[in-house]
Amino acid sequence: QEKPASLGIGVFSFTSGATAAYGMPGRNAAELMIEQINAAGGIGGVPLKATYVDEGQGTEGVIADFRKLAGDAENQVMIAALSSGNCMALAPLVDQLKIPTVGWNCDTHQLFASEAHPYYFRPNGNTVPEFMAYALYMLSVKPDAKRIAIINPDYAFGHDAANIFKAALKAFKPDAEIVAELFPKLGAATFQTEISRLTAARPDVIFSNLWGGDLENFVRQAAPRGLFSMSQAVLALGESSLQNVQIPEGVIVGVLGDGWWNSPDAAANEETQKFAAAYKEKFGSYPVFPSMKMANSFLFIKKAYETALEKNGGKWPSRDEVAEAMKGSVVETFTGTTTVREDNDGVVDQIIGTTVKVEGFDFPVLGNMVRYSGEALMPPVGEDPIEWIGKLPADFPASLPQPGSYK
Amino acid sequence: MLSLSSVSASIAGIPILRDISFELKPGLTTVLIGRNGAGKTTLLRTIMGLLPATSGSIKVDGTELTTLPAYARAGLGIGYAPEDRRLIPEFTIEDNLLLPALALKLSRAESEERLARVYRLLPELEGMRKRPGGGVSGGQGKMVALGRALMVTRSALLLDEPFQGLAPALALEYARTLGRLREQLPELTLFITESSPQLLADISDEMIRIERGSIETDAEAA
Amino acid sequence: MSKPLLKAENLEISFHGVKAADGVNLEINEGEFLAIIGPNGAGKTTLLNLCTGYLKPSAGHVYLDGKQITHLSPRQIAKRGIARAFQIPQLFTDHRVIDNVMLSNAARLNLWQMLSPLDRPRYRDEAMELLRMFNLADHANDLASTLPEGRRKLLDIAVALALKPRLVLLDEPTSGVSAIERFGLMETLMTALRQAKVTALFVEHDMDVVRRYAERVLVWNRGHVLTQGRPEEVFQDQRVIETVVGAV
Amino acid sequence: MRMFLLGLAALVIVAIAGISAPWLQFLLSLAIAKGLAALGVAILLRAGLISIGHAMFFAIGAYATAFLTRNGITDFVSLLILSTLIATAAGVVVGAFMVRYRAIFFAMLNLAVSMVLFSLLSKLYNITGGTDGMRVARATFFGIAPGEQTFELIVFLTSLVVVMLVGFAVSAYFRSPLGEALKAVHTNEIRLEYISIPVWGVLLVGYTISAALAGLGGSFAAMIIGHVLPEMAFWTESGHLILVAVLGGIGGVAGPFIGAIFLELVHTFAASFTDAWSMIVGAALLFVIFFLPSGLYGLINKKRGGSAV
Amino acid sequence: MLQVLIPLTVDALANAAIIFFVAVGLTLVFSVLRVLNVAHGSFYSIGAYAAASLGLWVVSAGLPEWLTFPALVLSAAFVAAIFGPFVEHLLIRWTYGKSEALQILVTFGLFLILEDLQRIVFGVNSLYEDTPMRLLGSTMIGGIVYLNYQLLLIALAILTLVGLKLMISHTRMGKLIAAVVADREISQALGINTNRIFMLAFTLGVFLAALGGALATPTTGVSPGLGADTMVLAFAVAAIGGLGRIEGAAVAAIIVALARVLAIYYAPELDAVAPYLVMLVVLLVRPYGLFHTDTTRRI
Ligand SMILES: Nc1ncnc2c1ncn2[C@@H]1O[C@H](COP(=O)(O)OP(=O)(O)OP(=O)(O)O)[C@@H](O)[C@H]1O
Ligand SMILES: Nc1ncnc2c1ncn2[C@@H]1O[C@H](COP(=O)(O)OP(=O)(O)OP(=O)(O)O)[C@@H](O)[C@H]1O
Ligand SMILES: [Mg+2]
Ligand SMILES: [Mg+2]
Repeated sequence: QEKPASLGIGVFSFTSGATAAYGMPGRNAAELMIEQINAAGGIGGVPLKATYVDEGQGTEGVIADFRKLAGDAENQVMIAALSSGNCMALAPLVDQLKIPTVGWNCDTHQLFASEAHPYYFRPNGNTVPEFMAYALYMLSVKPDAKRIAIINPDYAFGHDAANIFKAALKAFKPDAEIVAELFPKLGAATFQTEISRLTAARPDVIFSNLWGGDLENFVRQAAPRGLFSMSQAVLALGESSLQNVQIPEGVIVGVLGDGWWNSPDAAANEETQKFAAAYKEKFGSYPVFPSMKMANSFLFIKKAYETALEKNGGKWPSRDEVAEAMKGSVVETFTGTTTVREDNDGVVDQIIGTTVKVEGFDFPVLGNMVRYSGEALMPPVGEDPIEWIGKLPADFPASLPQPGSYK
Repeated sequence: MLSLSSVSASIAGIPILRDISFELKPGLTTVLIGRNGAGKTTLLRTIMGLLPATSGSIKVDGTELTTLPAYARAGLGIGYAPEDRRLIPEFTIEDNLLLPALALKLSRAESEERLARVYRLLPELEGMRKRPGGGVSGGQGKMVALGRALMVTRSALLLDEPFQGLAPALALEYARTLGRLREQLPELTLFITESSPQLLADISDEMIRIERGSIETDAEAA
Repeated sequence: MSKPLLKAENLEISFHGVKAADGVNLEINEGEFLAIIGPNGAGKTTLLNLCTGYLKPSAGHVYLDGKQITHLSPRQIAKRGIARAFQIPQLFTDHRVIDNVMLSNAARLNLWQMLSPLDRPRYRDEAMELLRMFNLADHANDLASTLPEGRRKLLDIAVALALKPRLVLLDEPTSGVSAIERFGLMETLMTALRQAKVTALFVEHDMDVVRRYAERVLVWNRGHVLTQGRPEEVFQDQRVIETVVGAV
Repeated sequence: MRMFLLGLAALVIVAIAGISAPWLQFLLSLAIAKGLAALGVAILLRAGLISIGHAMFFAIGAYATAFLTRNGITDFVSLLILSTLIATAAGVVVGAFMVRYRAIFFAMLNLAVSMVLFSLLSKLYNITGGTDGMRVARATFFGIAPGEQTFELIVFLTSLVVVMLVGFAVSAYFRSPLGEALKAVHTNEIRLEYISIPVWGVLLVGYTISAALAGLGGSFAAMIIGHVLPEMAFWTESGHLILVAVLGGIGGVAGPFIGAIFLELVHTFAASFTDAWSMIVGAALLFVIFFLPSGLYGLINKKRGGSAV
Repeated sequence: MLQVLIPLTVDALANAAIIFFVAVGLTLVFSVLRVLNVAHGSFYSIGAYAAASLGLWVVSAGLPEWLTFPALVLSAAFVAAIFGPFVEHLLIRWTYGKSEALQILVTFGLFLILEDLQRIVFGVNSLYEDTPMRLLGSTMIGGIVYLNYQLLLIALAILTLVGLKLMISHTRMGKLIAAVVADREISQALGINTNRIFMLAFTLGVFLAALGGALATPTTGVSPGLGADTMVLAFAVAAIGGLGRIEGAAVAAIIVALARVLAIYYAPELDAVAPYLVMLVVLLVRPYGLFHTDTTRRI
C-alpha cells in the first residue's frame, strides 16, 4: 500500500493523578523521540504523528479512546499502556481490532499468562525477573539477613512483587522470616504509622516496590526516624526517584529491566547519551527508567517498520505486516537488547545497584552494580512463575554474576 | 411614620400583593384585617424585607426600606413577631429574648434594661426564663415572640396574628399587655394583623382591610 | 351511655422537668364530640401526641376499644382508625392540594393498587368531594406550600378525614381560620363527622365554638384534668373562668 | 407528558447518531448504561436521599456479569436478567437497613458500604482479580457469537429498547401512590406515618428499584467494556452518578439519560484535546447549573421562599 | 503489651490531630450553612500546597528557618482569605435553601475544578517541605523514634478544639451563629446579618481545612489526589461524630485514627476500610452519630 502522509501512533500514559509521576516522564520521552526520529526523516521517510491519551481518565475512557484511535486508519500502531490494569483491559480489544500494540510500561506477568495476544507486544519483560533479581542481589550483599519486612503499594503490582520476592526468599533462604508485610494504599501521603510499625518489627531488610510520589514520601518520612540506619532498604523502583529525593547512600536501588540511562552499556552508546542530554536539556532532569522504556518502545517500533519495509521491498507495510515483523524480533535499544519470545513477552537484562555519591552528580547514583541476563531469570513460556522459582536449584544464585561485576 | 406607596410583591412568580399604599401614624395602633390568604403575613414579610417588593417604596421616617437588607430593619427599631413564633429551640427563653440585643450590639446596661421592661410587661416569661425555646407550647411561644419583638422595638412593632392559638384567658391577658404597652410607650407605632378583630376593638385606633392582596376602603375603628 | 372507644389511664410524661401529662385519665365514647380546653402549655397537644403514639408515656396506658395501643407507632394506630389533624398543619408541601388528599385515600389500597396510577378519576372525584366540602376545590391543583396558614389548616383536616377514621383528633381546628369563616368550617366539619359516624375529640380555644358544638368539655390544666362536664355547667365553674375563659 | 416527548425525541436522535457514526455506539451504549444507574440515583433523590455509594450496585451488576460469563453463561439477555436480579437482591439487603437513615447519614452509609465492597473487590485477588479486575468474555445472542461491529450494534440497539421499557416502567412508578409517597417522604414523614403509609416500606421499594436499575446498567457496562474493575464501585463513580442524575434534571425519567450522554460527550471531547478533563466537566456542570437551570428543574426554588436574601 | 500500647496511642493521636482539623471545618460549615461542601477536601490539599510552597520559598530565600512555623499558619490564613469569601459569595450562597442534591452538585463541580487546578499549578510530582519537622527533632517513645512535630500537632489540635468550643458557647459571634443555624429568616428579622455570618463561618471552615493541610505538610508529601481522600475521611468523621458537633468531630477523629492504626499494626489489609467499618458500626448503633441529641419535632 501507499506511504501515508504520516504514521499515526496512539500513546497512552498517565498525565493526571498520582501515576503521572511515571506517566509524564514517559510522555516526555515520547515527545522527544518523535522529535528526534522526525528530525532524522521519520520512519522510511514517513514522519510520526502521535495522539496522546490520558490513562488517568479511567479504564472506560481508555478503552473508548483506543477504539476511536484504532478505528482511524491513519493510526497504525499503539503504545499502550502504563498501568497493568489498562493493559489487561486492552488485551482482548487489541485481539479484536488487530492493531499492533506495544505495552510500554505495564509488566504484570498475568498479561500473557492465561491466553495469547498475537498483536500485543511487551518489549520490557515482566515482574518475575524484575523482582527475583532484587531477592538475589539482596541475598548476595546481605547473606545473613533473617528478619525481612515488606512495604508495597496496595494493588496488583505490589502484591505480585511481594509474592515473587517471598517465593525467591523461600527458594534461596528458607530460614528468612517475614516480620511485617504492609500494603499502604496507592498515593498515600503519610507513612508515619507504617514507619512506627516497621521500626517495632526491627527488620534486617526492608523491601519495597513503592514508587513515584509514594516512594519519595516514604523515604523523606522514614529517614529522620532512623529507619534506613536500622535496616538495609531495598527500593526496587528507586532509580526513578534519585533526582527528586535524597535517598541515603547504601540503599539497594535499581530499575525494572535494563533501562538506566547511565549504565556502562548505555554510557558507551552515544545515541543514548544524545537522548539523555537532549532530555535533560528539554525537561530539566535526566531521564528515569520509565522514560527509557518509552524511548525503547519507539526504537522497537522503528525496527519493526524497517524490517517490514525491507520485507515488502520498500512498500509501506499494513498493520498485520508490522505485527508480523515484531514477532520474535531482537532489537538493540538505548540500554541493551530486547528479545521478543514466542508469547510476545520481551526478554531484557536486569540492572541493580547500591546508591553511592559520585563526582558530577548532585544526587546519589547506582554503584556496585550487577547486570543479570534476562533469560536466566525469565520463567519458560506457560510455566507458573511461583512454582518455577520454587523448582530452581539451591545453587542457582551462585551461577549468577556478583554485585560489582558490572562496570 | 411607616408609609407604603404602591407596594407589590409576588411569591414564586404569583403576584400576592397588589399596589398597596397606606401610612401608619406614629403612636397609633393600626389593625390589618383580612380573611385567610388575604396577604397579611406576606405584607408584614415584605415590610420586614424577608420577601423582596417587586415595586413600590416603603419608608420609615423618610428612610427607604426596600433598598436596605432585611437585617437593617431591627437597627431602625422595628420589632416583628411572626405568626408562627419561630423561637430558637436550643436557646433558653431568656437567650431567645436577648438575641436581638446581641445582634444589635446593645450595651450591657441597655439590654438589661430592655429585658427588665419585657419581664415587667410579660411577667409569665420570667417564670420560664431557663426553659428551652423548643419546650414551650404554641401559646407560650407567642408570648415569647412578643417579648422578643419588644426587645427590638423603638419606633414600630409589627405583630402577625398575635391571638391565633391563644386560650381566651391568655388572649385577654395579651390584649391587656398591649394596652399597658401603649401607656408605657405612647410614641410606639403598633401594626397588628388579625383575622378576628373583636379582641382588638378597644385598643385599635385605625383599621385597614386587605382583600386578595390589595387594600380596601379604610374604616374608622368602632 | 355507649362504651368508651378511646381510653387513657393515668398517663404521665414530662419535658425538662415540666409535667405535660400528670396522671391523665380520659374516656371518649363512640359517636360523641368531646372538646378539650385549657390554657396554653397545659398539655393538650401532648395528650394527642401520647394517644397517637408520637410520644411514649413514662407511665400509663392507652386503649382503643379495650385493646392496648400504648406502644404502637403512629402508623399502626392510624391503621386502627384514629386520624389526626395538627395544631401546626402537616402537609406534603411539594404536592398539589388534591394529591395530599388522594395519598391519604390511597393508604387503604393494597400493594398492587399502590403500584398503579394514583391520579385516576375514581380517586380524584372522591378527593374533590372532600375539597369542595372545605371549599378548597379551586385550589385543588395549587402546591400545598402556597396555601395561606388558614387554608393549610383546612387541608390538614381534610387529609385526616380522607382516612375514613372512626375517631378523629383535631388540634385547634379553627385557630388561624378567620372569625368570619370559623362557624362555616365547624358546620361542614360537624355534618361530615355525623354523616360518616366519626367520633371526634377536639382541642379548641374559641369558647363560642366549644359552647356550640361540644357535647362534653374536658378542662385541662398543668397536665391534668381540672374538671369536665356539659359545656354550660363547665363554663360556670370559677376555676375554669380564671384559667381558661378569662374574666371579661 | 412534556418530559415523555422530550425523552422520546432524545431517544430517536441518539439512535440516528449511533447508527450513522458507529464509533459513537460504544460511547452512547456506555452513556446509556450509566444513565440507567443515574436514573436509580434520581429515584432516591425524589425522596431527598442522596446516595454517595450507588456505584456499588453498578459494580455488583458488572461483576455479576463477569462471574456468570466466567462460569459459562454467555447469553446476552440471560446475563442482563440474572445480573439485574443479583443486584436487586443486594439492593433489598442493603436497603433494609439503609431506610432508617436520612440526609448525610444515608449518603455516608451508602458511601461506607460501597467502599467496603470496593476494597473487597480489590483485595480478594484470587476471586476478583484484584485491582486488575476481570475480563468479560464477549456475550452471545441466542447461541450466535457475532463479530465486533455487529456486537456493538446489537448492544446499542438493545440498550435503546431497554431505556424505553425502563422509562415507561419508572414513570408509571412515579405516578403511583408508592412513587408519590416517595416524594412525600422528602416533605413530611410524620404526616405519612399518620396516614398509615409505612415510610420504611416506601423507601425500601424505592431503594430496591434504584439498585436494580444500577445493576442493569452495570451489567450493560461490563459487556460493553469487556472488562470490570473495582473502580466501578469507587465513591467518585457514585459522585458522577449523582452528577449525571441532577444534570439531566430529576424531574422525569429522560433526565438522567440526557445527562449521561451529555457528560459522556463532554468527557471524550475534553479528553481528546486536554487532560484537564475533570476541570472541564466541572466547569460544564457549573455552567449548566447556573445558566441553564431548566436542566435542573424541580431542584430550584423548592423550599418556601428560600432564605438567601 | 505496653511497648505496643504507647506507640499505638501516639500514632493514633497524631493521625487524629490532622483528621480533626478537616472534619471540624466540614462539620462547622454544614451546621451553619446547611451545605455539604464536597470541595472541602480540596481546601485541605490547597492549604498543604500553599504551605509547602511558602516553606520552600522561605528556605530558598535564605530567611531564618524558624519562619517556616508562622509560614504554616500564614499560608492557611492566606488560602482561607482568598477562597473563603470568594467561593461562598460566587457559588455556595446561590445554593442556600436549595435542595441538598443541588448543593452537593455545585460543590462537586467546584471539587473537580480545584483538583485539576492544583495539578496544573503545582504539577504532578509531590511537594515536600519538612523544615519545621527537622527543627523540632525527635523523641524516643517506647523504643520507637517519634518526631516532636507530631506531638506538637496533637497539642495544637486540642487547643483548636477548646478554642472553638469557647467561641461557640461564650462569644457573641458564637451565639449569632447558633441562631442563624436554627432559623435564618427570623435571625434576619432580629437584626443579624446572616450573609456575613455565612461568609465568616465558611471562611473559618476553609481556614480549618487549609490549616489541617498546612500542618500536615512537614510530615507528609503533597501530591495530587490528596484532597479527595481527605474529603471522604472528613465526611466519615463528621458523620460518626454527629453532624455539627465539634466535640463529636474530635472524638470521632480519634476513634477513626485508632482503628486505622490498629489495622496497620495487626491487620494491614483492613487499613483502607477501617474508617468505613467504624462508621458502619457506629451508625448502626447511633443512627445520627455519637453526639447527636435528638429533639422531637413539635407538631
Ligand atoms: N410560598 C408561597 N408560594 C405561593 N403563594 C404563596 C406562598 N405563601 C403564601 N402564598 C399565597 O399568598 C397569599 C397570602 O398568604 P398570607 O400567608 O400572607 O395570607 P394571610 O393573610 O397571612 O392568611 P392567614 O390569615 O391564613 O395567615 C395566599 O393566597 C397564599 O396562597
Ligand atoms: N417536644 C417537647 N419538648 C419539650 N417540651 C415540650 C414538648 N412538647 C410539649 N412540651 C411542653 O409541655 C407543655 C405542654 O405543651 P403542649 O403543646 O401540649 O401545650 P398545649 O396545651 O397544646 O398548649 P397550646 O394550647 O398553646 O398548644 C408545654 O409547657 C411545653 O413546654
Ligand atoms: Mg398569615
Ligand atoms: Mg397545642
